[in-house]
Amino acid sequence: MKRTDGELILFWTLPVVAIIWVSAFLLFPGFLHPMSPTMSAEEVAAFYRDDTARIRYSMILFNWFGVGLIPVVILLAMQIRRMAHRTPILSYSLIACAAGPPTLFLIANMFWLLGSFRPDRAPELTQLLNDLAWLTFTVLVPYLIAQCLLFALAIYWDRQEKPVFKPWVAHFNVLIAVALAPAAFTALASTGPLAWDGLLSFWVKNIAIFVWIIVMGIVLGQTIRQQRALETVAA
Amino acid sequence: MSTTFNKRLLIVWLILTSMTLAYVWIDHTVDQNGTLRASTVVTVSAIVIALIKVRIIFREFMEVRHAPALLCRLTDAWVVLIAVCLLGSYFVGTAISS
Amino acid sequence: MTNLADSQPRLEEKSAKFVPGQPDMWMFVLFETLLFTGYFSVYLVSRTQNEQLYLQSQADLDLRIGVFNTIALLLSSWAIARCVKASREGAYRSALINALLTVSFGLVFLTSKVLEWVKEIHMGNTFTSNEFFQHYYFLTSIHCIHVLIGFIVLGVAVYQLWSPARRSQQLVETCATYWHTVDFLWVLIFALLYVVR
Amino acid sequence: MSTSTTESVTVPDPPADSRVGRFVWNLRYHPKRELWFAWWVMVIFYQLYGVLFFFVTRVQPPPSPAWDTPTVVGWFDDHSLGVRAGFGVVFLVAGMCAPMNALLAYSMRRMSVSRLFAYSYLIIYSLAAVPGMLVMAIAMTVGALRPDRDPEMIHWLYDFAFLSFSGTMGVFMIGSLVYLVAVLLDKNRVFPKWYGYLSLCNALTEVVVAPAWIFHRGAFAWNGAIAWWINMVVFVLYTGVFIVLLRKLIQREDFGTGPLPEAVR
Repeated sequence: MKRTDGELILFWTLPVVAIIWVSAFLLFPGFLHPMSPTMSAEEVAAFYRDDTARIRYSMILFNWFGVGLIPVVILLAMQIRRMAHRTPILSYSLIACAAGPPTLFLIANMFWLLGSFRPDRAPELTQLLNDLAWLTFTVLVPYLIAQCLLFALAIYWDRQEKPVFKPWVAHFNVLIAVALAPAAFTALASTGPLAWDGLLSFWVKNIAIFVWIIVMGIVLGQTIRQQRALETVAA
Repeated sequence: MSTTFNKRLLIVWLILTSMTLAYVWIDHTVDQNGTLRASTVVTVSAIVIALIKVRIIFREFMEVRHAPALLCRLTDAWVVLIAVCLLGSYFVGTAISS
Repeated sequence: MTNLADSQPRLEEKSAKFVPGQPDMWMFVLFETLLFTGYFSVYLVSRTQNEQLYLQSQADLDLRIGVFNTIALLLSSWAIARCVKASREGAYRSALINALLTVSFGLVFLTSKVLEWVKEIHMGNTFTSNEFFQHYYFLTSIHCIHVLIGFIVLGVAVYQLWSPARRSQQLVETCATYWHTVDFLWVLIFALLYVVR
Repeated sequence: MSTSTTESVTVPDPPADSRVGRFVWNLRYHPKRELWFAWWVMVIFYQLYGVLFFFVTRVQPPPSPAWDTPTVVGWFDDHSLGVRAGFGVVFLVAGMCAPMNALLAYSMRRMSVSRLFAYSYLIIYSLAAVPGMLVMAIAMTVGALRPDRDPEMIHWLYDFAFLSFSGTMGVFMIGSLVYLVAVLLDKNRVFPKWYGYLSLCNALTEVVVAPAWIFHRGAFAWNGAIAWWINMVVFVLYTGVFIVLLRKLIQREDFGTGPLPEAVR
């Protein structure tokens, strides 16, 4: 019997974090339906005035659990170390990516909370905070893209009889990276699919993140279980 | 054995210090009643004296004297380079401003 | 006895040519000098654009303090040069004393520098006062940072000289080369800030 | 610990005829593929960085901090599309920093120093990209987003962007110092000592840039002769040097084709 090293505890925080994220996402009044970049300063100010409570509580929730994904990324980095690579470069790369998205998300989170802190602020200022929040939230993709692509590359290079992950996991990660990419260009349009409330920048990006968490959670769970079974046999 | 070296270092130090003190004399020649006046002669001589001191430090204190020719040339080239840059920027700057 | 045996080839090399310290440190010295030359050139050009302001501000500097600073650093440079010679001859006790002397002269320089800053600030001349004092505080403080790094470097030299187990002549020479650089950079800064008209 | 330590899939010989074939073979089977991948990512990232910051967004060399508000608003009007598209690409590719920093950290793992150095450097430099680059990109993009915004706010975003970019100092300074100590202590001669000393020069540029937080004009402002131009020379030189040195490091590495080293796991 392997002694308790806490790996599974950290892994099982993932569904909890996912549920909290979904609840906070639904609680925030600006996500369903997403706020349009074409809203006037008055409209934005009215939004913060009318929905102050829901904005505050949902964002406080996000602030608490925004970093929840880091253990999972580190678990992936640990799995990369089991792969048939000659250097630790790719696992280092994943570690280097881990803190990026939560940091950017927390910046966005703070701007939202700031906007709701004094809803009677001049509408122009509230709009500025709102712009900063939405833009930061939408463009937090660079590290997620890098993470997916690097992880896919790690799997492609894992040439051994029993690779740690199956090849479809790599293809899936590339697909997610492609789905996340358009959001980087959200500033080019204030209407249409690229705008931050649009099909590509909002729906495709956020659904991709959600699907990635579900799928990678299941895959990672299976891999850890197999690894533990193997280690028990070996020991 | 070491006395010759030490004597040489002491002489070098004395030269460097007296060159530093020479600045005080230069300083007194140009100022009138505490008012500072612009002077190309003072500027150029201050820079030149400083560079001579730098070269002495290179040669004696930093022992470039005993170093291979490459390092000797390189440090000398550097002294010239600094001289060109400093005097160049002074004269070019003066030419632009007037 | 081992010390003597070790130092013997080194003494014979005296007449032969050698690079003092790591050649790598020389690259640093030359590059850093180039950077400072850049700072100096910017200073001299800005100076010529507004000569009256620079001259008036310069009147607030005390040349005597500058001369004292320079002599203190020259003394420290002299001491570290003696230290290198002594350690090359195996006279480690004398080398150590000279290294510690270097540190003390360095501290004298640092103290007088800080006192001068305090005096200038009391006279109302701060970093944001005017262009001359921007350059004055910038050049003196970036040099001061080099002096502080120099104390770490001298610490390495003292550490090397302390125990018979270490005593790498190359490292001592490397440290000395760094310290001399701090010295001659100050010689240039002194001339440019205090004397140039 | 691990179950299989050998690369049991047989490796075919590299094709000799076509360049594309060789490239694909290198990509799949070359023993140093991970290192070369990270190295090329680094080279391409710096190329992109240069093109995006100097030519597309035109934020480098930086415009003046002394401008009045209408001039700043005018600047945003002129560069609006370049800023939004250029920083869009920045948001897309900023993740390339990760393999780059991983390679730099790996070079420290080859040195005879504690692994503390590699991990500290990795974390410091990964963090650095957010205040040092992405915050600027966000502030600039928001500034270009609404030309009809209150000019004072656009001016604030302008200051925020350039000051966060130039004024993020400590992470790069401490990171370079970590590298410096690692290189100087290293007994494996992974990098020459002069590179360590050059790291000190790079660390000092971050001291030199500090007055950018204070001055609106002159040599020490964020576009000044000392705070920007001289620093840029050092930065470009330093970057060029470590790219070349890392290339040599990778060329020197000899993994052979045998069993995988246990150490990397």
